[in-house]
Amino acid sequence: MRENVVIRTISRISVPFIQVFALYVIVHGAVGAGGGFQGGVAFAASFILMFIAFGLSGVEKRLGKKWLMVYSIIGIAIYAGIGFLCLAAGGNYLEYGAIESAVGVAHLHGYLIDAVEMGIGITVMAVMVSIISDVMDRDGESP
Amino acid sequence: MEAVLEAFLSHYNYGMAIILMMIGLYALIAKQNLVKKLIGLNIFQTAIFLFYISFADVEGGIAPIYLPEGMEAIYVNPLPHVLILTAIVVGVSVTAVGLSLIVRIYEEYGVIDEAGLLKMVKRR
Amino acid sequence: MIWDLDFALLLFMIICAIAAITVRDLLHAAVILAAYSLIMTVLWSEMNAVDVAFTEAVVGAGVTTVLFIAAIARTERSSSD
Amino acid sequence: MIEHLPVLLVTVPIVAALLILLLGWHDSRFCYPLTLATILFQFAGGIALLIEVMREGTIHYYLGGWAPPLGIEFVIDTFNGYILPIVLLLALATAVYARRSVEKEIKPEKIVSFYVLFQLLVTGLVGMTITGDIFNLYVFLEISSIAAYTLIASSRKPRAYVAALNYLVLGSIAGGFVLLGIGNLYVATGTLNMADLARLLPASYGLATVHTAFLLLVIGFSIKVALFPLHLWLPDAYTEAPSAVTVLISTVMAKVSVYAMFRVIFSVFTTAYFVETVPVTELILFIAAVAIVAGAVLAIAQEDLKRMLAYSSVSQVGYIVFALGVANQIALEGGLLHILGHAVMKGCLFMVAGVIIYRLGTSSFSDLKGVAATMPVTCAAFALAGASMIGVPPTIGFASKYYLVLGALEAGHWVYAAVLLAGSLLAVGYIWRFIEVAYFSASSHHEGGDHHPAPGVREAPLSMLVPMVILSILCLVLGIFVDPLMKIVAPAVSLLLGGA
Repeated sequence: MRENVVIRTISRISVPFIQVFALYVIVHGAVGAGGGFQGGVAFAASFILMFIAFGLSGVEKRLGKKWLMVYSIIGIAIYAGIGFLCLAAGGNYLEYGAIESAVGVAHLHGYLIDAVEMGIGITVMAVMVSIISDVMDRDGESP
Repeated sequence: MEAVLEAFLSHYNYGMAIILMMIGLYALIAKQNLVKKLIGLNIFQTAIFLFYISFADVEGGIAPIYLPEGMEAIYVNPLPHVLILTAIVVGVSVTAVGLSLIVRIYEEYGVIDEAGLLKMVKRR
Repeated sequence: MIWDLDFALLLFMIICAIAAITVRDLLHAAVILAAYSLIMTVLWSEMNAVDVAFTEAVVGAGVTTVLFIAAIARTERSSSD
Repeated sequence: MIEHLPVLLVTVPIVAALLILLLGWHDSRFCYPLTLATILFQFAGGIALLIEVMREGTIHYYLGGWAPPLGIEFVIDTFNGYILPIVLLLALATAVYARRSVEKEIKPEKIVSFYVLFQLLVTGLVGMTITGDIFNLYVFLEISSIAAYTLIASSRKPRAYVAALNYLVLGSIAGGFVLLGIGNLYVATGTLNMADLARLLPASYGLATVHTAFLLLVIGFSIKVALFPLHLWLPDAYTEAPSAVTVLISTVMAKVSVYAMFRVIFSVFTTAYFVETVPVTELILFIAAVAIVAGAVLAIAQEDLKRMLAYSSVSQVGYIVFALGVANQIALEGGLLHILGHAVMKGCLFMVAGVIIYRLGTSSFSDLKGVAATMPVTCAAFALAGASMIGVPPTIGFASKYYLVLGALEAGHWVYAAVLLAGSLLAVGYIWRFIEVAYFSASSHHEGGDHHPAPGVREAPLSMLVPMVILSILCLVLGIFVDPLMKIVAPAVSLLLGGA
């Protein structure tokens, strides 16, 4: 891809904003529009912007393709782990109230929902980025 | 006349959704180009989503967002929204799988339209 | 819900859908599909489905378009029909 | 822990799939034992649930502790309690069988993702079987379908990509129809829980919305089960997929789709609706009869073993749907037996085809002459499962067809009973083709054809042989001990006919 100063500068500026916004969407999901999935995709979109601006290989070197898989596994582990914690606390799967009453902390379920959303977000981000880089990947040449 | 207008105003969403569905299905079945087929698939799916969102909508309702204490409002039905979120995820995964299959087919046969593909498959 | 706006958006969507499946250049088709998704987003936020509109904006107009463009870049751009 | 078993059956495999991904990266040898262990766990869980259901009655599990109208519910009753062990038994057999076949038919770098997707496919199907929420059914249907498309495309043969894309297009149309049908049901009743739907629907049986929903759901599932005029994706997909995948999708996936169709038609709409309100049974019977005959005739016309078996699946699906059309106790017992019987025997037959491809590299009839001399056990397994496919008396195939014919006669469908028998005769036609080629044709090895099965052609490896032989023996054993089996099938049928 040709060097393009405008695209690179603009994306260098806007990527952090997109990422902060994505985090806001994930964390704010329980009370407003958004949630783990949307935030995760928005986060992935920031990487897609980087793919387009800086080419696939440069970004992948920094991100690490293996790490993407690890991220997705961590995300699912958070989600399933909280689910299993609920089982251990004597409730049904993902019954947050069970943990809340077992630990004895009020309003814990809000944080648990946030944690689950975070897990979903991480997984979605990693999976989306790896799908995109898979489809784009063509012997180092980017579209 | 009034009644006709009334019926039209309360149902045009569904009519449009059905038209979009038909456009999508037509592309899915009649178009030769494989990428066009997937575009048709996308249109077909979004039309179904439109159908769901249309019946979730309530006259004078507001978006299902948590309001501060003490405020009252009629919410639109949030359940179809949640269902459609899931369906959108499914849709994008199907699109991704389909496109990567098309890329593989192109690498293997060098064509992405159905007639040419049929010829190439027969020849091998 | 403002019904004339609604109606106009739906008409635009149908025009976009027909255009997306008729243009010969696939890259154009992909971009028209992105426009279709964006109109869909406006329509849905106007129908009070903000969550779905959000997702459609990110997924339909963003990720799907990138996927299509990436796939078209690796295959052919022109289509016979 | 038994009360949490339903959710564990779905979540543990997903975690295991990720574990396979992680460990498989480190060393791909971990994949196989992990997959096997997980499916073994699921199988044990399925059996435990069946025993529990037979003893205690229907099990309900509320996800997240939310009661049905709000939350998603897993329900295990006698019907899916019966389907679940079948699904997992075949998945287990396929998992054992897959190892060697995968090494040969899939690129080495894709083996890890093969096992992950295999696990996801089985999990999706298990989810489809045990869920009590109709939208959840759709989600699991799509999960398993996406896994299936990718699995079909994982073959080394480039034609598999085309087959997978065809399947993807038709499968997505089917998925869209199902989604639309579910939307219509929701409009009519305001609930997605199957039991609630069955309770609330009778009030609105006259509405056009409900008829539309019924039609859309039936068409959607008909594409998924490959009922005759909608079977176009099936032959290519089954033929081009790697052998292990063919075994899995032809047995398990097809059966779960049939299960979903039965579940929606009987448990959501109830017999009263589709027999009296919208009398479609005649139409279904006619389509099923056409499917039985046309599938078998097309199967006879094929030149390739795997493709022939694929068309035979079209024919056999006709038998199961036929039971739906008759809709009386005896015929449905036959239909449910045929779900089990066809899964077992078609699994065995496709395993034979896979073994032959493993050893000879082809499954075209012209290359298989005299194959019985070098692979006696394989061909014997084929003969036994083939006999069951035809319906020779002590086998499971006989039992199911016997009940089907009895049911058709009881309902007064003389012509259709004759069609069932004709289907059996046609089955003789296609099964016999392979037997003739394998046993009674002189070996072509010396005639200088372009294919030379080197002296290396010998009996299949043990890990492929064992599941195959076990399945073929099961055809016989299940047929002999059909009476204890009926103790499970009969309550399932009464449950279906009794509504929710």
